[in-house]
Amino acid sequence: MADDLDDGIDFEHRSFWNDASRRFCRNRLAVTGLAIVGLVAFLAIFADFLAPFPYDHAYFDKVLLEPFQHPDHPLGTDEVGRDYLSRLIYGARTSLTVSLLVQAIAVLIGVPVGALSGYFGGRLDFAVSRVIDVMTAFPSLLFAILIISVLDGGLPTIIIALSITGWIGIARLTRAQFLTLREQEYALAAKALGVPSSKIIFHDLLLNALTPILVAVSFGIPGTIFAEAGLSFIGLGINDPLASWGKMVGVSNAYVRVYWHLALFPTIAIAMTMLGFSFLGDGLRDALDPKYEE
Amino acid sequence: MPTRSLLFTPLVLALWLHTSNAQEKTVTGLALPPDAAPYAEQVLRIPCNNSANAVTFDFSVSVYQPYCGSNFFNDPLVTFDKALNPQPGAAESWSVADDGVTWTFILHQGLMWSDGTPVTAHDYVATFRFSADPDHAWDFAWYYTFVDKGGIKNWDEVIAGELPVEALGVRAIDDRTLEIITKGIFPPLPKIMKYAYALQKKALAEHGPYYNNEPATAVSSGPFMLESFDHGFKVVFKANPHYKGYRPPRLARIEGIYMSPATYFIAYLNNEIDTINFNDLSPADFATIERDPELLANYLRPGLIGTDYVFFDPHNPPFDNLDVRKAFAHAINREAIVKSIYGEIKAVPAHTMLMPGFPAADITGDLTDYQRFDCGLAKEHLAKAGYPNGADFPPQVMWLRNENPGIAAVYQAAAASISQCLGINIQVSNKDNKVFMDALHERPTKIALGSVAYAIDFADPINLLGIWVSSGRHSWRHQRFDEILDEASNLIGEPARRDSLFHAAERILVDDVGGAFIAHRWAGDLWRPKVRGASIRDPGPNDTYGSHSGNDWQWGDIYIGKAQ
Amino acid sequence: MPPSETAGSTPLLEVDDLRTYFHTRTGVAKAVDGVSFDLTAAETLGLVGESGCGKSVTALSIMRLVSDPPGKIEGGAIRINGRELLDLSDDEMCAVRGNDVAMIFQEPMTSLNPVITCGRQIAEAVELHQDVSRSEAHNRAVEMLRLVGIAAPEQRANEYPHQLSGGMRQRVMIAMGLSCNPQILIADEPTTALDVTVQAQIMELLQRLQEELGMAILLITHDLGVVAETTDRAAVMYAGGIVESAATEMLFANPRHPYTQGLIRSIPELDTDQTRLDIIPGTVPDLRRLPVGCRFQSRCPLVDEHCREAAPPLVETDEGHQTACWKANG
Amino acid sequence: MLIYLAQRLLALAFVLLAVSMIVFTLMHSVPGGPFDTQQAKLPKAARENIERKYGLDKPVWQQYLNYMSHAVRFDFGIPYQQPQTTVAALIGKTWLVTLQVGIMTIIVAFGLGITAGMFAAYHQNSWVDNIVTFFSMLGVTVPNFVIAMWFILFFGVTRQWLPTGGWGKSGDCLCYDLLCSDWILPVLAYALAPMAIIARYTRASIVDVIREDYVRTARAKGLGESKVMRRHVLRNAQIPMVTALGTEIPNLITGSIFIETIFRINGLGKFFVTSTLNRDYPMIMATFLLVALLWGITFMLTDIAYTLIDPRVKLGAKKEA
Repeated sequence: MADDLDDGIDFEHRSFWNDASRRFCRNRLAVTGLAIVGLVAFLAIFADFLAPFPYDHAYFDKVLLEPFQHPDHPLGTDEVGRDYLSRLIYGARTSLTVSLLVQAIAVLIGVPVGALSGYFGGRLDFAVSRVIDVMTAFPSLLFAILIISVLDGGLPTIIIALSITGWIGIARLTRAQFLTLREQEYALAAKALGVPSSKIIFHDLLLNALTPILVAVSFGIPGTIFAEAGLSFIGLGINDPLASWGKMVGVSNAYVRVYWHLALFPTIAIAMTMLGFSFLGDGLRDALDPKYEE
Repeated sequence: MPTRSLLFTPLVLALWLHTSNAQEKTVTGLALPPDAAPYAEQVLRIPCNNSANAVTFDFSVSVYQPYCGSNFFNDPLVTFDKALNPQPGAAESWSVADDGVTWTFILHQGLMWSDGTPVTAHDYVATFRFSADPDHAWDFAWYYTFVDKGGIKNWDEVIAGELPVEALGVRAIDDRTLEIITKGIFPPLPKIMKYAYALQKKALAEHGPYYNNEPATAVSSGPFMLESFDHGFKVVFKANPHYKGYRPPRLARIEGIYMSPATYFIAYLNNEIDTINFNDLSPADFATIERDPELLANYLRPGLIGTDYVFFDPHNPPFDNLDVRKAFAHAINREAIVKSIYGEIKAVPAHTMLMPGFPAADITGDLTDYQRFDCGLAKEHLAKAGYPNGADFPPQVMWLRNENPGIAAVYQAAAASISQCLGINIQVSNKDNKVFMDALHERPTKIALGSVAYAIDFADPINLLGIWVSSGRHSWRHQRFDEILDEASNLIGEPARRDSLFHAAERILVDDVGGAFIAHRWAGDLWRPKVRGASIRDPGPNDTYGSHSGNDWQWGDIYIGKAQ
Repeated sequence: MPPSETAGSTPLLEVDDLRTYFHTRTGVAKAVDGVSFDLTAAETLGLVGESGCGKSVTALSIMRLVSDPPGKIEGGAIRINGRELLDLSDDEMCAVRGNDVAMIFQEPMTSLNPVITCGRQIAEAVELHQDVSRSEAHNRAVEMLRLVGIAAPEQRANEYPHQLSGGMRQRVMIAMGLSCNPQILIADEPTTALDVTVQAQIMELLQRLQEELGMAILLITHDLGVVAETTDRAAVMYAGGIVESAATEMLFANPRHPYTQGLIRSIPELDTDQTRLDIIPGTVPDLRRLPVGCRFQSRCPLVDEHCREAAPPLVETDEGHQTACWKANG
Repeated sequence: MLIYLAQRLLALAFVLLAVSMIVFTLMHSVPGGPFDTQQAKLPKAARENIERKYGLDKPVWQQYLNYMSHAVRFDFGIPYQQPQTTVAALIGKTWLVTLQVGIMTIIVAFGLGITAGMFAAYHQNSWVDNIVTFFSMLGVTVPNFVIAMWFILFFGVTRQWLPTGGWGKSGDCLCYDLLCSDWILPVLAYALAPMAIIARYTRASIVDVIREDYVRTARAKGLGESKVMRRHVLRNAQIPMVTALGTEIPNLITGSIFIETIFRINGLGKFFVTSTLNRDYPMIMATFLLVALLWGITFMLTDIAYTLIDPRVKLGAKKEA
């Protein structure tokens, strides 16, 4: 669209975040994504109230029921006789816990490391860059497998294993942002005025680097859900009886030819969640980047 | 159930041998049964696991990393019949001297290698020496330590490199006479000679232990020999025309087709393979078999093969408390687990270590009550241990040893049964095999609560009860148990008294809850209906059908029947 | 409203009641709404107005380069030598672009492809419209670079845009536009992004080239000073329509429309003491929600009821001077 | 150029050194050794013997130095799982298979992905765009092991149109084994996710470039749409795509553990799992080093590719993507 037309249409002057949220709300897919993510979060948080049965109670007289075969278990039961609907609902909790914690750790490590390295440069940056080089060269899945086979198969292990390589992407992104931002006029001006580095880094520059980081996180969450599902699929996931969609799909592999429901429902759950986060991520990126406005 | 005609096959066969001369003969000159397909069609297709880690066809080189279709190239000294009695294998007879430790095995006359040279006692000696050579560290070497008194004299010293291999208590008196000296008096020694396979001394010297991996250097004294081998894709065995042993093959060829165990059943349904072992059938496969009468009729169960159980670290809280262990043992709803998780085709509930049909097993039900499912009783025990209603019982993680989903479900169900009955929290963690075994062997053990299965090595109670002695794999200890087992294993000539000693030992095991027993697993194979042979089709004792892992003579017995 | 036929020669370019609308999610923006003007050979017409008044869209509409969607030429006529451009097929239109009518853009920094050499970008246009070999096209490109005053044109032809300064890039753009001897050159704010001294050089260059090559120029700008210095005639646009059009001298001497008057008053005069610019109060209306009546009503000092009820047509108020204002006729 | 290459090779050597140290330490700290068997521990003496034979009795740092001194001479040792061959030979054999899978997947994913992305970008917001978006979503929302499972179930079991697994030997092959029916399912299942990513990236960068002023300039010159696309849009759209897509390549050619396991392909990815389970130290080391090497080379090639398509980029200058 011609530049001058943009000016012609958009006269009201709003703040950046107002603009962004307005753009976000206008994007139907983004709102759908947010709704899906909200639903998953709702299931995860209120699983205790929403699930008709405990996720771990085995009914030995009702093993491997198919959907609608028994009125109490609309989605059937699993190979140990546990209500499948309840396990799906609790699976949301596992997926979100793992992915949010891993992303949180990634941000907590990656952002400061990347920011300091990008801002100060020099020897620190050299060291950080080499660490990033080395970690990038590690196949993260192979690395996680190696780590999980050493440590216990509990939820904390999965989170550690995925976090060890998870922060690299965020650190690289933040570093790149800071490399550019530190040369910007306002950063130079702040420096010239004698503003302390810590304030420049964590106040002035971080706010500007926030957008790409936010987008990276929103795409990182489904990535982590994937990774957890993959590890659980090959039997390196969380302990039973905790429910995880990835583990449910993995186990279902042995049953699927007869008991199709064991594979179908967690597949749908993973796909819908991924879809939600993808829409959300796309929407965020478009909303935070004025260039994407139509 | 087999059809009537199959039951009478041996009789028909005997009559027919005298009357017919038109029928084709096998490479060893044996006539095929009248209902057999032409010799060119005597091909059995077996599935091979393409993800298995494998290095050799030979038991004596590696037990745990065998290629598909291993042990066709040699005959063991001793084999078993369906009732698990020892039968002549490569050895036609054996005897023990008055000292009780010097055993003599006489080989069959005329045994031959496929290169035309005779099989001699020297080949067996060379194989034993190879296996004990510290440089080769055979992965089954632990076994002759494990059988304790049944171990070969100087075995541990040779393994340790303290004595030369020549000092091993195995000697060839002449070409056909093999002398084995054991560490102590061990009456069931012939039973463990099931594992005495021979490598060819000459080939071993010329080409090293992997000579059988290449058709060019492979040499066989067993019913089959290697025709071609493309690891990961296909392996072909053909009948050995020089074979002179106890199981002359009726099949002309065995083809091993590599695929993932997950797809064996599909391949079977697509008529790509002719048999599948129960270990490779998924729960969905079993569900399909149980719903299809023809498949069900051809799923043949040779016998109970092993025991699944829960074990504890009895030296540390909370499992140092016998009442806690008793509570756990009574809280496992074995009957329900067998019925709905395994399926009755796969297991029977277990209350003891020894399975029905096994020597000295508890057939009267005398020991059943010690570990009967009784949730009320379980709760009482837990309350007595200081955890009324499970309050304050520390959460536990039950370790599994890299189990497949079907068996993992069983242990998850056992954990759920305990958790639900006692109101406590047990998680189940499926561990990497080596991590599990490392922790299990650690002393003191690192596994507080674990589940594992143990399968039969040889048909003597000492095998299954021996793992519970103080020097065994579990850290449960009971002095009286050790003493009784020691006494029973030395006993010669008093089978009834020996059995009652084992019974007494097992009573201690279940009463002191060394393990909480869940189920005995059925062995089983799915065979295509056209695969025939009394060894797999005729019922043995306990109404089971045939090829236990012990009786490998089925490879000389089975054949492909005519299309009906 | 027919354009005036005062000039003796037939118009080279006729734009008649052009309407180009943008269909956005929040409504239809009438970016160009009934614009008419014409351009005769060798003439320079200035199209002047504030940002967002629709002058660039008018230019793009003539090139038929308005991005569709969301933009669409809804009606009107654009004729070059009497040939209707809006009826041409896409292929036929491609033959017109660059050949009959060329356009140069306001951002020389971004309007050149960064991964193709300057010479190649010019030669591409030559190859397209003239039956010449690749090396001939290259020679022509070098020649054009020399014509627009670039030193060492042979070397520059092999350089990439990022190796040139802003002024040089605009010269490359001009060279590209003129490489096929178009009859009409549309220059869309050609100097806005440049330094003041470079601006003057570029405008001089354009004037010189017009004299040498004799093409007509449609100069789009918001800078009345540029209009005064370089154009023969000028048309003032406001909110999608032309509000006043006259010979340049006449327009500056006797502006009729209150908007034009405001614009001229806002030019800073160096020779007076005036320190504050006279700025037209208020802002341009939302093109999606244009008021009934005159578009300028919200900012007009002379507005009355009539202005709010009916839009004033563009009518001849003096000889060769057209104004769209109820008040202009007194 | 030469200086740049030397610098990058030096950096690569550093990365390989660091990776080797970390992996070596890590794998030696994993419980269980390569010679612990299924049932019981080896007799202590036997275990010591075999560890002596493979040098595992020495301190870890000494083992490491020993390994590295051989590795720099391209001697990567003997795999414990298959002592009759060498690590180099085994990796060569298994990686060849993985490479075939990877290259087929790259051809399918890049070919279809770029085409679909171009169509979607060009017909923005049309039904073509929607279909491409839908498949992209499918590709990135359903993990490849799930897709593989359903593929096998539908095409292999229910319909029996295609083999359920294998690679190159169990299917009907055409054209000198270059196109086998058992390649279709694994390649499709494997390609779907990268294809989706590629289509999305292609679409996004083309949409970005289409809005650029110089594309308008090209049109103003009178260039037809197809020429505008070919000469101006694609060349510029390649630049961001190189970063995004370059990283897909090492992923694809080092193999998917899931795909190889599910489709019973004897490739490197599946072998890594068995190597880990068996504590096959030489194989684990070699696999990691190979993957790290491939990454390093890919980064280097990506940088060089930049200079080829974007004259603004100079080798050796800091390039942050």
